[in-house]
Amino acid sequence: MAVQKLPLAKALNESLRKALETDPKVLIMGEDVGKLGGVFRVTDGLQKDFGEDRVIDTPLAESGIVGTAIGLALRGYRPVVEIQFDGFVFPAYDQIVTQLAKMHARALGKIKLPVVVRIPYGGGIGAVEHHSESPEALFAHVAGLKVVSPSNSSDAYWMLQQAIQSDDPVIFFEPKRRYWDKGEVDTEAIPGELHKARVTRQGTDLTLAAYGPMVKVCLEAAAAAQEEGKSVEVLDLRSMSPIDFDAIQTSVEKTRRLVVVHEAPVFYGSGAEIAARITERCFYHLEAPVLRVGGYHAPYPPARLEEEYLPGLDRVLDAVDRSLAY
Amino acid sequence: MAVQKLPLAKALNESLRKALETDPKVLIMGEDVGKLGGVFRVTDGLQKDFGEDRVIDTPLAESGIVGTAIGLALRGYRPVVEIQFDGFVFPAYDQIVTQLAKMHARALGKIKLPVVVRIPYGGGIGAVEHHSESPEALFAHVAGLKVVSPSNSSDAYWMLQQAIQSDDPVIFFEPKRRYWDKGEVDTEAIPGELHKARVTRQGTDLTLAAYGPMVKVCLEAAAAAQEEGKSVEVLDLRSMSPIDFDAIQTSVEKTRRLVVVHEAPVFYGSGAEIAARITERCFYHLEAPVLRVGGYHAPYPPARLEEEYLPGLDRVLDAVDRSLAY
Amino acid sequence: MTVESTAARKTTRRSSGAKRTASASVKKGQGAEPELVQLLTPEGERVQHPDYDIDLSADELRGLYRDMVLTRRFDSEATALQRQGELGLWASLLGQEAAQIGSGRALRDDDYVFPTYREHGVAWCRGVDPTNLLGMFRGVNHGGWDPNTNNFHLYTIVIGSQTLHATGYAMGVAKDGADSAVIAYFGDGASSQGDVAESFTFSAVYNAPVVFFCQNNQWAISEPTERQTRVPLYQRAQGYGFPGVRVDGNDVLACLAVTRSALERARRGEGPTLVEAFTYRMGAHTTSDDPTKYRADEEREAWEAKDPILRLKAYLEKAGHADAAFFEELETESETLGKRVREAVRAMPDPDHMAIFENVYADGHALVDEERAQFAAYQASFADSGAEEGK
Amino acid sequence: MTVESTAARKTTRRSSGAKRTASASVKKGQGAEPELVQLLTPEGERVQHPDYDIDLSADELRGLYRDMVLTRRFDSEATALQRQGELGLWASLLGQEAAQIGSGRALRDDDYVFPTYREHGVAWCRGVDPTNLLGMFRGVNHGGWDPNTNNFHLYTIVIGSQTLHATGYAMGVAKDGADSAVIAYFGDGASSQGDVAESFTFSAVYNAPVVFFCQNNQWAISEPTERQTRVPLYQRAQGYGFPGVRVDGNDVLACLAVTRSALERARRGEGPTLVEAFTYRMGAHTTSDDPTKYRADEEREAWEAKDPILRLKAYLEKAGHADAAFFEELETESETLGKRVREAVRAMPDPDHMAIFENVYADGHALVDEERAQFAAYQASFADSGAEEGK
Ligand SMILES: Cc1ncc(C[n+]2csc(CCOP(=O)(O)OP(=O)(O)O)c2C)c(N)n1
Ligand SMILES: Cc1ncc(C[n+]2csc(CCOP(=O)(O)OP(=O)(O)O)c2C)c(N)n1
Ligand SMILES: [Mg+2]
Ligand SMILES: [Mg+2]
Repeated sequence: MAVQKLPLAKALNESLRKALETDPKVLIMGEDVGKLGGVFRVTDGLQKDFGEDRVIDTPLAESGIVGTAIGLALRGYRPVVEIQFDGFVFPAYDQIVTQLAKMHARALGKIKLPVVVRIPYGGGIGAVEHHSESPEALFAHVAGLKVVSPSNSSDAYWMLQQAIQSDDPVIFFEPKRRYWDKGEVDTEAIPGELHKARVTRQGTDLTLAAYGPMVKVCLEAAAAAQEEGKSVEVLDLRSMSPIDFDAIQTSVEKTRRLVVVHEAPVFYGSGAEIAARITERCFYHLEAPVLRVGGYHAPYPPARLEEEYLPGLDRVLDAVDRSLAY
Repeated sequence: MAVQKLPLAKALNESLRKALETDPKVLIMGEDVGKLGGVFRVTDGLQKDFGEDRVIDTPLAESGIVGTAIGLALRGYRPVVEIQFDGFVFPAYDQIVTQLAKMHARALGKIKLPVVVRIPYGGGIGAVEHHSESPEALFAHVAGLKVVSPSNSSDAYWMLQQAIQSDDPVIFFEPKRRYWDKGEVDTEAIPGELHKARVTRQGTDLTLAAYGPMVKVCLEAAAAAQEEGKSVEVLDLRSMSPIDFDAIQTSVEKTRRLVVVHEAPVFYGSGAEIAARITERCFYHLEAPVLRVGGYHAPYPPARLEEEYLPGLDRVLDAVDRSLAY
Repeated sequence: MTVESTAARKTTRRSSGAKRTASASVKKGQGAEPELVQLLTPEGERVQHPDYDIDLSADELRGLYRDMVLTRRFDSEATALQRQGELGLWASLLGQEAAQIGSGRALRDDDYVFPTYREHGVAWCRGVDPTNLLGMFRGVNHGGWDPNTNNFHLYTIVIGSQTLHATGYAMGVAKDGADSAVIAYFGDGASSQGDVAESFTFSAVYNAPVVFFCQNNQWAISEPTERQTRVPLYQRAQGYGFPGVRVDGNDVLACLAVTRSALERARRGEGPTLVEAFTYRMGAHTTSDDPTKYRADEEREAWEAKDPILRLKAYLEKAGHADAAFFEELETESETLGKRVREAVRAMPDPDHMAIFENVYADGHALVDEERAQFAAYQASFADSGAEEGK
Repeated sequence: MTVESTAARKTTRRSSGAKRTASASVKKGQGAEPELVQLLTPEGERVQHPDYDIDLSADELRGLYRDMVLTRRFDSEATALQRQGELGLWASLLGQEAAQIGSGRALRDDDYVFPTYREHGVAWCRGVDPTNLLGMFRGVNHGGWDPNTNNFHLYTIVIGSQTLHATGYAMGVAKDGADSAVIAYFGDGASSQGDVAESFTFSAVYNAPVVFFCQNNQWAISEPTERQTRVPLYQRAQGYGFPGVRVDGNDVLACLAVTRSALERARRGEGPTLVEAFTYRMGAHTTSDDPTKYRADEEREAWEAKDPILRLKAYLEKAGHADAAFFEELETESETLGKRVREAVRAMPDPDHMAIFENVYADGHALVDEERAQFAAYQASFADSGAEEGK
């Protein structure tokens, strides 16, 4: 059956399975991705079906995981690497930034690095330190990387397919607190382009732009605003590098107001880039400054404080109100 | 003599000497900082005068350098760590982001991490790959770190003193292509606050905000603009985290136009944060969108292309003109 | 069957992944594996070792036993509290009591400990209030104790990082001319991290007074030690120029003797030592983990026969070092501890919301001040307007 | 005096930094250092080694000599070109010709090489046009050759990174069921990087067909090898479960024999080997460096007596494997090479400005497209307006 209702994590699992079936060069690598199927079960059953040669439990060393994935890519493989949690990508940061991102350019295009780095990210699951972070800006700033994040099961399935097919390194951020949310996946649909945003809800008074876990919050905020008679458009950006500025511009030229929402700290976050560029593009259209709702300039707090730290419905609505008050 | 004319690198050297003299807990650590005095001679002569116990040549391992510096700080030392070039800080990125930045908060304030990480950064010296980058945004986004950069000899001397005295970890970016530029240093002056910006040139028509190596370019641009009758104010931001938004706001409320200049890529760079926040603060004052001049979204190019990649006088003036045309 | 031969079998059984046949090409002669240091057999027989011995009074032996029992009691209470929803997560040390108590009791007060997230037994030896360990697992903080009160650093979650902190701290000890030592705990999985290798390099080059204590509990979540190394881990040290020793990690006496010797070596200025405590993670990796997905029950059962607590108990009884009254009293003490911990956890308040903005910096930061003020105003707006319903 | 004993003396002389006295506490017996593998003495005497031998024709021997001479000639030309301002920087291999040619000539065409930034001699063996190596040092590119043409990867500047790429590549070779091998070059300084340790772990665990070839030229810029390790580097391998061997890095025959043997081991599916080529950096670290700041002239002079080229020349002459005509012809060939390189470099065009935006991505990126267009328009504005004067 082509259309199934799947939790987001299962959609990713199906997508990986499809990739392993379709292309013998695709490999899955990471800590505990084998028998255990990953701590979130995203790779569940894959080692059993495709063997230890293709679904590879690695030593506990993230730099080694990404570094050897680069070598495998040079040999013609297409490794899909799993980083267990957002906060554990940093030991691999050097390999990602100085090697993975730059090798294609260094070789004047003569080699390609089709490596996908999957990172479950974001908070809201009551976890301990380093398990709830949103470091996407630290990758999007780096040329040579593409950075994306699906918000729902269908995108999870298709965007991962597209990331694996891409000849560029893709940092694939998975909204871990949405892993269990179910959504329809049509495995025979024709997916949208990987780096294009999508209008998820139409509106005329204000645009909310978000990606990954915050899209759901924005949709809820838009519904709540509707009840107060405010028509809010919701854009699912899907890609943080490149950013689909054209889509945001189109929306803002209509609504004249923009609020960007992400879990990552606001300071130097993706909202800054969007605010700066959209203000430049839409200077005469904007009725209010672009507002940003996101994390504070503080380490991700202990679980009992995360509700206050994370942008939730109220904070988004507060920003909507502030924007509309201009 | 209290006032001396010193090249910026020598001012740093004098500052380190002063710190070693004043506080027996201050240590210098890094690759080649001992006999060689560092590849830029910033630590020249210090090992000879203070011994191998205080000026420490380390193994070639940046994570080890920062990681052991953290341990030394826990033991009561104040390590000043040298990273040889901007592009080589990434092996230490995990220790900086997950440990150095967060340990004070993790310990609910019970321990302090007075570690300074000195990084010569930026281009313009005709170097090979990884020797010309400007990664400041990748640190400024991270709570727990302070990020600063001097633009001249006096600030080099004083800001380094202040960074070493700070009980917080400070990432100290040194504008390597200005190492040889001479400037007056008054070692008995009362320095300004570490994280406050400074108006380096007064003007009324437009504000240029920059830091580190780009301040000089902005001053030249302001002088050139003056000849065309445009009065440009130049702000030396000095600190990228925190950013002195009050100072920028004050200037922009006067000039109503802002151009931010940095070598780092524009995309997700510090200019984005400044543009976003200043637009919010000065929405009704700005006559033009905040414009940004910086590096492109591409790996730092080979030396023979760096002139085109780096923001120079012409590109800054072009942005000034574009802003004034609004 | 000795612990050693089990391991050897296991290596053969599990090794896979490489397409080509791996011949036994590592020259075994060069660094022939010395025996596992053991002073107490799984049956509780006291045996001698030429390099390591220890002479403990009955009092001291009972003390070690008490430490292990109370640690295990605390640990099982924490597991229960997690199931009851009082903790978000728990990382049990079940099975590793001997490694932790043995090494922990080898320390002097002025020594400094850098733990992973599982050293509850070492924390106990250092005098850290067990309740304090639970804060981070409950989600009220990221580490609730002052590391300098008991010379016990905060738990570190990023695998391997703390070995470098320990090395740097030890470099500082040497600079101070003190004769304290430092101990860094890490796991078999952690041995693969570059940071751990760098800590070996730095400590060797600077001759730092640090003991690297690796609890090889044979699993890194779902991965057996063969995914990290193809030779015993203690051998790693030699290539960095310092000694490595493998000790029976379920033998508290051997762990105490070997760690003490390594610490003394550090104090004498002879530099680092790697101790590999060969033990077993009897429970799940954490309460989030399901080991049935990846390991056979028989393995665990085999290790139950080597239980560190039963082993010492057998010896205490055989040697007449403890009587029924001692065991009964300890039982009562255990229950009291369990109760105290349970009550303390339940009483543990949620942190104030404003804590988000506390201790981000020691010297302050303008943006944090600004965000704190905005947050306070925003919170106040709910109080004012009764907007709570909108939530 | 053997190379070995010089090193031992040097360690004693230089070791310092730790306040406490470091006693010779590493058990020497355990992993007693085997002899340095040598097949040709510094005086050019051919000696035998029980584990490694090699039988080369006069032709082959002359070939190795020619490789070393031409490599050195190219290298000195590059140094000269840097002085003349044609290159921004040069990293000379002076003194390391035997290590590079010996190991380079041990390779098969289908083997794959991961160099540092100094493997000009290996590049020569692979057939990479020397001129191509100069592009990055001139600043016209970051690596001017197609790695797959000669199975010679680009130079890597971030120390140690390439050892992981080599390991991954070798894992891929094994997956393909091919019997090629991979060689990863790195320096004594690099041995301290976590990435190198991780490459040892991964290659051992996956039994990857890779040879780690460490040129211990005794310096990492200004730091002597004692800042990286307190025991010989080849010993590091053992703790990861694979063999390490130290070879006289100024003896091209020994380097060839030892590397060939390690590569064959890899091909047979027996996994990684670490080769430490004990050699010497006779020149500065790079043309930016000033070694007089940190090392004594005498050290260099002592090593000149062990020059790899003179050594083979002495043997060729003594054994009658080469006559005056050969040496003369080679002289001419050297000059021709020098001239060709000089001319090629001078003719090397600056890249087009638009190259900044090329190859950032393989599949394109909207922002790059936008910036490229803006840049082009901006450049065009100067052409139009004659604003060049403003520069
Ligand atoms: C850098 C990093 N990567 C991954 C993890 C996730 N993780 C937590 S514990 C663990 C396994 C650790 O195994 P080991 O070192 O043997 O210690 P043990 O849990 O067995 O005590 C992993 C992979 C982490 N905490 N840090
Ligand atoms: C990660 C990193 N840190 C620092 C440097 C700067 N650096 C370039 S070469 C070098 C020394 C390398 O020594 P070694 O590995 O012995 O190689 P050699 O230069 O002697 O061939 C250093 C520190 C670098 N390139 N990369
Ligand atoms: Mg373990
Ligand atoms: Mg070297």
